[in-house]
Amino acid sequence: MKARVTIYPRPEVLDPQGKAVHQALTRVGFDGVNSVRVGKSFDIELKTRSQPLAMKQLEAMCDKLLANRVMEVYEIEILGKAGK
Amino acid sequence: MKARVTIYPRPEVLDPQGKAVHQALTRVGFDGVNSVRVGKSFDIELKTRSQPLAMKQLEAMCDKLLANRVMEVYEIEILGKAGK
Amino acid sequence: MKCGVVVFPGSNCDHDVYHVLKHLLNVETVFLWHDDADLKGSDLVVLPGGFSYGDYLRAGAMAGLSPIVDEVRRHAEAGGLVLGICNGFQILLEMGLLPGAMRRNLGQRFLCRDVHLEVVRDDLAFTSQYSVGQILRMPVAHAEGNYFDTPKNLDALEKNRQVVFRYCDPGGGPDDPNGSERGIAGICNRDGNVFGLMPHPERCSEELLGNVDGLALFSSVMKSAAAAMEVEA
Amino acid sequence: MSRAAEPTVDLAAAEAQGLTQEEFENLCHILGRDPNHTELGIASALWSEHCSYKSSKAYLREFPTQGAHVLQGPGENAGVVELGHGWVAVFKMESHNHPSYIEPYQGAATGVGGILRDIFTMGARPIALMNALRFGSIDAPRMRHLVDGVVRGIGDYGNCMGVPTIGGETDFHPSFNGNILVNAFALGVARRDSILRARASGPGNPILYVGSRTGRDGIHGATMASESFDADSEEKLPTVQVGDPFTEKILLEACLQALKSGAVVALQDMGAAGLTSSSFEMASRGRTGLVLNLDKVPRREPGLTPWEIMLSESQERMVLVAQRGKEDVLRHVFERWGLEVETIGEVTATGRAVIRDQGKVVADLPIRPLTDGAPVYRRPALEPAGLAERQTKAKVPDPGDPAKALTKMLDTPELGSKSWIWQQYDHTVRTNTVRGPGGDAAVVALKGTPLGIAMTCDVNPVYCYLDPRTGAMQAVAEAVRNLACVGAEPLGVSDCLNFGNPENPEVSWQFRESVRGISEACRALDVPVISGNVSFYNETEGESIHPTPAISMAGVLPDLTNLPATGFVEAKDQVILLGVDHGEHGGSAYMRLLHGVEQGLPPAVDLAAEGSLAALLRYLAFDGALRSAHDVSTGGLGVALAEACFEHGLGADLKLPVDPVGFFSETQARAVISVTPKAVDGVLAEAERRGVPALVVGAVGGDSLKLNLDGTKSKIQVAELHSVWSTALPRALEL
Ligand SMILES: Nc1ncnc2c1ncn2[C@@H]1O[C@H](COP(=O)(O)OP(=O)(O)O)[C@@H](O)[C@H]1O
Ligand SMILES: [Mg+2]
Repeated sequence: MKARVTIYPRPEVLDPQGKAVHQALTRVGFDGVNSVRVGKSFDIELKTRSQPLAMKQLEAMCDKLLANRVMEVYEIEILGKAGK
Repeated sequence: MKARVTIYPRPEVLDPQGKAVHQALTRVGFDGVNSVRVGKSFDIELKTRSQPLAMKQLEAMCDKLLANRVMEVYEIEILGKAGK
Repeated sequence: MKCGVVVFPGSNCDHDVYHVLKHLLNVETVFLWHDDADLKGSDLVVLPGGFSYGDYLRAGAMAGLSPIVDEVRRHAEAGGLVLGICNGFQILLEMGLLPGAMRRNLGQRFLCRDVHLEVVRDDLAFTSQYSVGQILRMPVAHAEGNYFDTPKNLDALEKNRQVVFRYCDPGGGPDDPNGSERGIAGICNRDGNVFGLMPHPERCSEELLGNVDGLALFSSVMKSAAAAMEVEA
Repeated sequence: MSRAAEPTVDLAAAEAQGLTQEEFENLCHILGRDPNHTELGIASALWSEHCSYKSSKAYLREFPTQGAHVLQGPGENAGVVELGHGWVAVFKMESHNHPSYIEPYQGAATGVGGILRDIFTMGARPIALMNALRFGSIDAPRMRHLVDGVVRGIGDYGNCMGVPTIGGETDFHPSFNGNILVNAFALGVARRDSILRARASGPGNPILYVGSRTGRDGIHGATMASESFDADSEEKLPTVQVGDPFTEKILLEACLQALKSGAVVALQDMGAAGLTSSSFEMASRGRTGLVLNLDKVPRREPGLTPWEIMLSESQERMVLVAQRGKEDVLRHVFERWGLEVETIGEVTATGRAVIRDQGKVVADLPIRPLTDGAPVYRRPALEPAGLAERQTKAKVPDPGDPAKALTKMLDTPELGSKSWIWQQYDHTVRTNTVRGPGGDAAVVALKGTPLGIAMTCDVNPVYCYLDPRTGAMQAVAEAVRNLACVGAEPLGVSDCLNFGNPENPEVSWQFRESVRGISEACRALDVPVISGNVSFYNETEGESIHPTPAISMAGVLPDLTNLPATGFVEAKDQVILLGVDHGEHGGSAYMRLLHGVEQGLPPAVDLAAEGSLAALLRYLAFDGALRSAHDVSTGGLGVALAEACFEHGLGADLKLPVDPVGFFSETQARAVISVTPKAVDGVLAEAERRGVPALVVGAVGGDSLKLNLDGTKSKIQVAELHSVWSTALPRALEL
């Protein structure tokens, strides 16, 4: 089972990295950008083939390690059964 | 138009972050993990409302700034017309 | 008095703190290995600076799950002294022993230079040799020192007198080298026995290095430990 | 894999791997047969310029390498000099130019990783890093990106390792537009008796593999470093080597701990040409042979061929020869640190490298004929066309108001403060940094002793372009001078020779002249060369870089009590000028940055005068008479004085024996010092006794720099000058 976990700063948290990327894009001429937020992405391959079990494991991983709940939120997406 | 760009190290490139996260997960008891790769995620809000144009702009941004083509690959996903 | 300096894989200021405690202040000091759940009877536990586990996920995140961390938590909850410097501070945040979180520096870059600090609390075991309003000079060296919490939590932090050091300019005016909310450079828990700060007092504790503003932090602890022992006796 | 699937080996295959026809024939002759594919890969890596030094070896023999302090000269992973009190310093400088141009962050990071491994393989703990960077014009394509990536890469790696980066050099010049230089220096310390040499001795001793797993990273890196860039370079890109400083940090701690067990016979890092060069070098130095079983090599991905395993340049890996029977002690140490450790072979007495994979012998090669027997070339050398023209003296325009001209010069990335760079480097970790970046030489204290260790790196590629021999001499002289400004006695040089394509006779000439210049200066100033590195093929589309023989030098201070500052310390101190000006503007920053002229002979180097000046400075520093000392180098007296004012924001009122043009002249063997009024007579007398011209030119004080240049008066606020200087680089980077 392959999954993708995406972690972003909470919307109310200032994202200086996103701001810096936005500015850099503008500087090189991409002026059609309204906003940029920068997050982390984790592609995780799990042994289990059960989707509910996978979700449960991934949530636990996020809460325990991957995300810092003080300032981050996460999304989990199951990508496919087989390690594609 | 809102889009998400996800950037990962090429599969053959060493991913020390992924390795470290995998080990840490195992250490705290998540032994059902086969592999972890760590990447970056960018949520970008564009002014344009045309999907083909958005794709073109995002590809250019990746090639020019966001991704390092020597060692990274990117994926672009259009999330929605309105800034959801 | 006995001090324990925790060594995580990737700690790199462990020897620096050890040097100050053991060689400059002549206090019994031991290293504590992250994998041993044993504080070896330490009265003061120091979580030193460095890049535990490379800080590859978030600074301090992975170290916050080491076996020794449970012992540190027990020690803290029993009122024992815990000091986290730089990466050690980040670990205390990740452990939840101190509130808040660290973002990347506002300038997005690692920053190594001297900063100035205003002493906000001088009634802690860690700060008794300083006085409120005193301005200290100390080096910082970090990429993730941009302190964050919600406005509500920050208000609570201030109300509970948990801010210990605040960044300032040499004259005491406001300054914020890394973007921290309200210029926060160091905070303690409510009971004042757990203290974390981003600047490095161990890097300014010797005349040879041209600055001894940090030494009083360590000698404060020694003094309060001595006083505590007298009370016990 | 089956042998039948291997590519055929013929001259074309050999040429594709970088061998010439003659070299290929020589190889077949040594083997008495044709090599197979794996053997060809191994031999061509060993005979690449990068590993074999085939175009430079003959010249490098000219260097003086002996000296009373030298414990280990060139030939090991790093050189070793004696510090006193039972301690030694181990240091080396190395280039990582090509990888940094392709991927600046990872290229620079892995450059730092590599040089650190060179130090701890010798049994020393790294305590300081420096880096010498040459970028192109800031406006050249990709340049801001390169600067950003290189600086972040160096910082992230060194910072994570907990080794302070305390000095370096940064320059910008269009000759590096298509080929930047990233030279990294590391210095470590050890007890005299715990130095280890990388010699595989004792047949029967097991060979251990420690550290990260092997992937396809950087295969062909050594060959790439031995070729020039051209348009199709992108096609040949190997998998980028990614640095993992966390693994290197634990590898460092584990290795140093392992060495304490006494069970380690030799340690060697896998750098360029990975397992191939590390195993061959160790066995060659030990005059032994070895057997390797590639099945045992830990891998990151399936399907690696023996050829790939032997040539992979995955980072953070070590080979270690253990004492037979003591493997378990070592295994325990490495496992405690969470590192991979595998026995992959053993030392033999055969003088051959026998490489096995899945029970089959995949390579069987004699060792010393391929290492000591590598080709040696004295390439044809020819004075560059147009040299005489280049060396013709140009007319030097009058600067007008000297203070205005000075401001303009300091407002360039070339002469502006480099603090934007070194604030991204942790320079205070380890609590030994007594003088960090920003001065002439950096100084660290050696805990437990009164000693200080000073270090600097220097070279002026423009001087070297105009006259490589003088330019190289100047680099050595300036390094000695920089050390003397903090009172340090030089102990040794590690050089990093960055040049174009040696098959080009003009480059070959530049190289030969530079080596002569270094040799001559090192002999005269009594500083042996103890380690170094050559980087050829630094050119793009046939355009060579300026010759850049970077000199790093380390020295020792007997104690740190009287360490002089770089800049003025207190009002009323007297400013003394040591040395005299000869109005030299060939290749000067004034001519280059303000007038776009790069012409004439570089400033002459008077080695005797340099020797006396340095000895005087050391004497005065030791004596406690020096409040501050700063040498006159790029930008001349003007820039040196401005920098002296910046440290504490103190001005000075000075009457100088030069006119406004001479204010920027770059005549060598000069320094600006400040002393207390009481000390002046003693200092002047000592200078006279040593034959060093000395002149009191004014006093420290106020908040502006007041100048009287042969009658021309000029004045500027130090704060105004400082704000231009301190922001010039970030502004040029458009940050
Ligand atoms: N890349 C760098 N890394 C660290 N320090 C640097 C770097 N570049 C320049 N510096 C520091 O900036 C100061 C000025 O450099 P430079 O002008 O080359 O000095 P000098 O002329 O005395 O050799 C020195 O202290 C040097 O160590
Ligand atoms: Mg100098």
